[in-house]
Amino acid sequence: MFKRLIAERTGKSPWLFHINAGSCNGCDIELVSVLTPRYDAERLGFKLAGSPRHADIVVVTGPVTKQSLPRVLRAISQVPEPRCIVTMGSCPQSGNVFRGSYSIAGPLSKYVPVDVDVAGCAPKPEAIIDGLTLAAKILKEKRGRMN
Amino acid sequence: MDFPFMKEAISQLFSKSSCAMYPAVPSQAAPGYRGRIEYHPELCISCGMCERVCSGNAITRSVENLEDGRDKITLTFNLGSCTFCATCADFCTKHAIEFTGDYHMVATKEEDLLVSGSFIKAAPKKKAPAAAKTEGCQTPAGKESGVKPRDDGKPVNDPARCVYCTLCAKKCPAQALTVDRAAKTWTLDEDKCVSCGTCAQVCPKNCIIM
Amino acid sequence: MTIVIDALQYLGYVLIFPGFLFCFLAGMLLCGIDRKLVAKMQKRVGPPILQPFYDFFKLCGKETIIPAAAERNTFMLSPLVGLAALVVIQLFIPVFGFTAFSGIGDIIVILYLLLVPALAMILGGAASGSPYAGVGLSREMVTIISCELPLVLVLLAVAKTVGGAIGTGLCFSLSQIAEYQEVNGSLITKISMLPAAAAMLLLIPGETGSHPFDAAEAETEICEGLLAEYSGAPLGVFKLSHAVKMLSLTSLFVALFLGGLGTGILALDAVLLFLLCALITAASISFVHAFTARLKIEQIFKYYWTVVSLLAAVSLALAWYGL
Amino acid sequence: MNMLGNILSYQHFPIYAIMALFLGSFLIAAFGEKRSVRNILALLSVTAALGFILALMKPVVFHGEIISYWMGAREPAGGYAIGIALEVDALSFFFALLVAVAVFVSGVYSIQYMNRDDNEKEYYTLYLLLCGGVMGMVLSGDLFNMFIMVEILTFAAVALTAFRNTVRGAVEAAFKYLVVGCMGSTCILVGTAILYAQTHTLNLAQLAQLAPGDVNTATRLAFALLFVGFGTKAFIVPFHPLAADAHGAAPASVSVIISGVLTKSGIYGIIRICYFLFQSMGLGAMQFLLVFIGSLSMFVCVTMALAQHDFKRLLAFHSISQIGYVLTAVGLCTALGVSAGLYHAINHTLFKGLLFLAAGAVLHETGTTDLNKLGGLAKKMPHTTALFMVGAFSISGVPPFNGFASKWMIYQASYQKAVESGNIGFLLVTIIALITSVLTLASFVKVSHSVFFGQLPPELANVKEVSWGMRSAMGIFALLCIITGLFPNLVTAYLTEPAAAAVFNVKNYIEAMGFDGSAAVQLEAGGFQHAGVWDPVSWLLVLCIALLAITIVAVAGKYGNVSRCRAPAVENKYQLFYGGEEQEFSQLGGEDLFWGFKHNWRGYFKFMHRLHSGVVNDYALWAVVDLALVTLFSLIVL
Amino acid sequence: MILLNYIASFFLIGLGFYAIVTKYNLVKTVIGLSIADYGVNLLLISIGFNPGGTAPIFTWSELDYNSFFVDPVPQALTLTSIVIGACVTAMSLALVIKLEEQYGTIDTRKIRRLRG
Repeated sequence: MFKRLIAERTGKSPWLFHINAGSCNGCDIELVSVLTPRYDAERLGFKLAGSPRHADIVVVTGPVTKQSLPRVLRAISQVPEPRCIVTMGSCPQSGNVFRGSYSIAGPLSKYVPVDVDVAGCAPKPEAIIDGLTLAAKILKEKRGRMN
Repeated sequence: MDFPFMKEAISQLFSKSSCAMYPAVPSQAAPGYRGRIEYHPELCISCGMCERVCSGNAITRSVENLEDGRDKITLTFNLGSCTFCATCADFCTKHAIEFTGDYHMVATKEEDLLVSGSFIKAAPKKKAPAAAKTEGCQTPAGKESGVKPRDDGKPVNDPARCVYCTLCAKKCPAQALTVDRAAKTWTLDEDKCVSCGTCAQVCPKNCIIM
Repeated sequence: MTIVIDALQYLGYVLIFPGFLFCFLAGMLLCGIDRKLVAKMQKRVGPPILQPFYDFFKLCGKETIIPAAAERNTFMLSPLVGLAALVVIQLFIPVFGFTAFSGIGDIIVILYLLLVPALAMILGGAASGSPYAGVGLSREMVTIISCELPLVLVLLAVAKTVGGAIGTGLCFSLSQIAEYQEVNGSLITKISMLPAAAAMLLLIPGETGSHPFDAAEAETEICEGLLAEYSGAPLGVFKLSHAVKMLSLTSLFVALFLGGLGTGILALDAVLLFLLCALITAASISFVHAFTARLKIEQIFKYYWTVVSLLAAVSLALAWYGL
Repeated sequence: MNMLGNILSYQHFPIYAIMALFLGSFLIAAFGEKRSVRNILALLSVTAALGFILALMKPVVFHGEIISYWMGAREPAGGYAIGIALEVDALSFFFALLVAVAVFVSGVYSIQYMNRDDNEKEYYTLYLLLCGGVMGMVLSGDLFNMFIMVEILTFAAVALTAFRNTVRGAVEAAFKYLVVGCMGSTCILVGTAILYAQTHTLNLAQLAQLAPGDVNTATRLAFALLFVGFGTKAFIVPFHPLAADAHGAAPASVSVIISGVLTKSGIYGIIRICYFLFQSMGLGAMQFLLVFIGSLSMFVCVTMALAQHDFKRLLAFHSISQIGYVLTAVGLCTALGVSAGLYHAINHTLFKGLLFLAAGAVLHETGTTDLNKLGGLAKKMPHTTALFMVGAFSISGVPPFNGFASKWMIYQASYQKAVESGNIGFLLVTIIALITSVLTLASFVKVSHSVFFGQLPPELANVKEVSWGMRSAMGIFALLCIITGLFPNLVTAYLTEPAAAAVFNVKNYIEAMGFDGSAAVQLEAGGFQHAGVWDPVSWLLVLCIALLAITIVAVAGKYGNVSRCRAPAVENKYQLFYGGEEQEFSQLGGEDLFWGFKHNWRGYFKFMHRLHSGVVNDYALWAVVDLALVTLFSLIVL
Repeated sequence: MILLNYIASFFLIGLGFYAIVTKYNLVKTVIGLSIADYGVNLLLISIGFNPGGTAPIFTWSELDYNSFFVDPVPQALTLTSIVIGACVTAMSLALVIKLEEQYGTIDTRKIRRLRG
């Protein structure tokens, strides 16, 4: 009974941990705006967590600079299973305008399996909500596979 | 101690929320929003301007030589690398690139974020076989074209290759160039020209010779 | 035979009402109501009322990572001890006329028992070895110190009022306080108790570590402080403890100031208790949460030792001179 | 046969208990060259002392007898006590039991704790001398004898403080203690002399008989001198800096005796002079003195402790804070108050002993007690940690440990007193006591974080758990802490209430020695009723059931879905979260905790820091000022 | 006569305490302790003094109600007190030597590693 209860509820309360891997702050601001009264992601159960240990979904913004890469990977590895990695904006997916720069180690998918990409520069809050709900769905599937 | 929002807190308890309720209530992007790229291959003339101006290297063009001598040209827009600055659309003389209001650019696979389209470019006219043979921009300008460079260092246009994209006119710092797309004319105001060479540099077809 | 029935009855008290199950359901619901109300006041829709349940079950399904630097036994056990202590507090607090265990504790016991969950959290956090937990521990302890003075004053004022009225001078027994209110009406109707009730209302968010007073768990600056290294089920238990603590403090408020409203039927009383608790949560936790920003830790201390203590002291002085 | 029976009569047991300790001391001085001989002698003497005292339980507690013992059978002649007497009533027995237990456990602990020091022979000699001094002091029925014992224990304590003279500040602490301690002893002697001049006797019972009729300026002066003199022994404010210095430097096993027992002997002295010798001077005013100084000690020392960053120094300040509780409760002059105070005295001996032994264990293994250099020892010393936590919970009054039970009684006693007397001052005492309690908790949270939890400094990676002997010594204390916490009714019924009754029954005390006690002022002791209820056993039962239920649910609900690091190298996943940085050592130092509290009180802390200057002249000045104030108080108010 | 003794003894005690409080030299502190001790000894012996009394050395047979002697008890006390005073001086001087070794000074103002 517990197992089913847990598996059912996993998708309903995804907590986010946000990593800024060298972002220009555009996506960061959009992510915050998702939690404002206008969009209010909390009604879907989303919540920003302060520590990766509490998180289910890791949201990475920024082009993953060489300086930040080991830190990003460490923080991601500290998130307990099941976890879901969301790249937000174009930067972590490809490097965007910073592609080819001497200081860029991205894209993130070279290092960890990325579950959801939310494109946009920066993505519209609705798109972020879309991406996060998709991530929550994936999370639930992952949890189901753990049983 | 001062609590500026105390009253609001109480009054809002009884008022309707200002929440957009997004997934339940679909929402439209504001006019002018630059979302998912829509590409109209039928309009494209493969000038390559978009590719050159793209800051995020999001546009790739691939050419496939068909058996009948024609080329199948495919443009791929990687939304995962796009900054949505719309410079490509601005520069596209043919309006083949369009930024729609669709913001649902969410994907679990990278392929989902690619927008591509292809068209088959007709074989070039016999009139300028050299140009057809040297497809692309590899050939240095003027080598095999019929126009000779002028002695005074001012630009000359090769009408055989010019697609009248007006980029040279836009970029000309002295506004010495006038290009009429409809009439397919390219005129140079020699008094104004400063022989800077910007037009030759920016020309996507390398048809301006200095 | 009667012993068996008695034992079963007490077991029922511990496990079902007003023990574990009631704490779990009511606490989580209170927490959900709180979140909903805060959202409402901020012009949001807010999470579903059942959201705390979802969170809890989700956390139960997560992996629990024990950091290599942590002391394992303390790290894993302290959430359970904290929760157990809270459940026991709930057993002491009378539900209007009904007290599950009247014979084994009183106000001072509750005063100290309220320290136990915080202590469990502090030790668990300290055992994790995280420096964030170190900062969190320091702040949590200062918050406890801050709340202690006004809480003591409030409890002494109540003890004096009831004790003076029933003729024993002072009364530390919660069930006697409840009985007194059954006969004489709620204490909040007394003028001398009004400041104390107000102080208690202001105390509840501090004791539970709710919003403006949550410097100890500030997620944006010290990564949730004490809980920084907790994941999975132990974290869920801590979240549950937080919810139950809200229930405990609000029902303590009901027991101290709003007694005597009971109907005599236990089931109705339980519902009434829950409704009153929700009302107090709305007034003290959610309302303050909605329009304040997080205080710095030394501001918390200053606030509790001046404004709130003053309120409580006024009440104690009034009670002392028999008003 | 008859002679043997006579020798083994319990009448002799008090002197046997004292002699066992002194004899052990002398024998070790003479024959203690070999370690085994030394250890056996030391253990034998402390065990014998404990045995003799325990054997006294039956006559003194159960039969309510008061043992009067004249040395050399020199009974009073002509109505005047010429001989030296021992008199053991329930109060003396109570303190003797504390002494015996603490001495026994600390003796067991010493054997392995001191094994790395040289001059062990001298250590045991002085140690047993100290113990004998305290034992003699609480069993003595003679004021001058008390003074002698006080001097013996002061000397032994000073010498033991300086025993590890290479430890930072040990000699300094010993010197300060010696100077102020000797000033205190001088005060006691002058007070004794003045009393002798007034009454021509030194026997406590006879003094108690004669004093009531004769309250004049001289006796008031004697009271002030004796009070201050015993105050220095109890280290109450303003003598607390000495305690802190001495405890910090002395070996832990000695700190147990100094803090757990020596301070109690000061309290014993104060009870004897206030309640027995000078009870006719008006307890109401004396009450104010005791309660005021007690509350001051309680509060000042706990705040001082918050500012410390040395483990043992912090414990030392707490010890005086707890002594403040005892003094306050005793000063309340009600049956409940005295009973509560004595209960807290037992508890203080037990938990402070435990805490000092834990500090000693940490010092023994790591070589430091600086809170800023320690951390994370819980992984290396799990048993010590568990035992320390028992002590810390006890002293902070977390139910169901013993500190809670006695503090609970103290709160009730002071509040009851406030309500009954209508004096709002006592209400303040209740509040101060409650605040002190939570501040105590705060500083033990600090200790537990910066010594046992938190991160392990790299240089302590090879620390091991202490030996079984030391752990079992701590275990005895911990067990006693839990037992006294779980069965407060038994403790009050068999230990504190008889002792409290003895405090209020001066007449019996006088008459037991063969003097006329009819003139003694009989205090209204009365019974007491708890204003609330506290049943630790049921409480624990309920807690256990709740915990069990939660655990079962937790285990069923996959609480054990645990992953932890098994490889020797720490993977990223099991590192601590540092905002993404690689794990490094960053323990929060003990000094840096509780900023929010200290910042608001920065003026106070700065002032206190300036006041505790560490210059021995200042401390001597405090002693003189204290003496002057108490003298003024006793001349004007009493 | 006796009054002068009392005055002198309290003066000595006061002087000793004054020395302890005001003198920053460790040896002077020790001297202060000794002076206070002598004051107490003087006080004790004065208390037991009966003007005109003989030395309190009697056998049981010699003792009767007419014997007039000084009180022997304070004398015993004084002897003890002198011994203790000697101990104090010895002990404190030993500590002073150690302190001088460790701190290189006998100024009390500089011997304050333990403070606050």
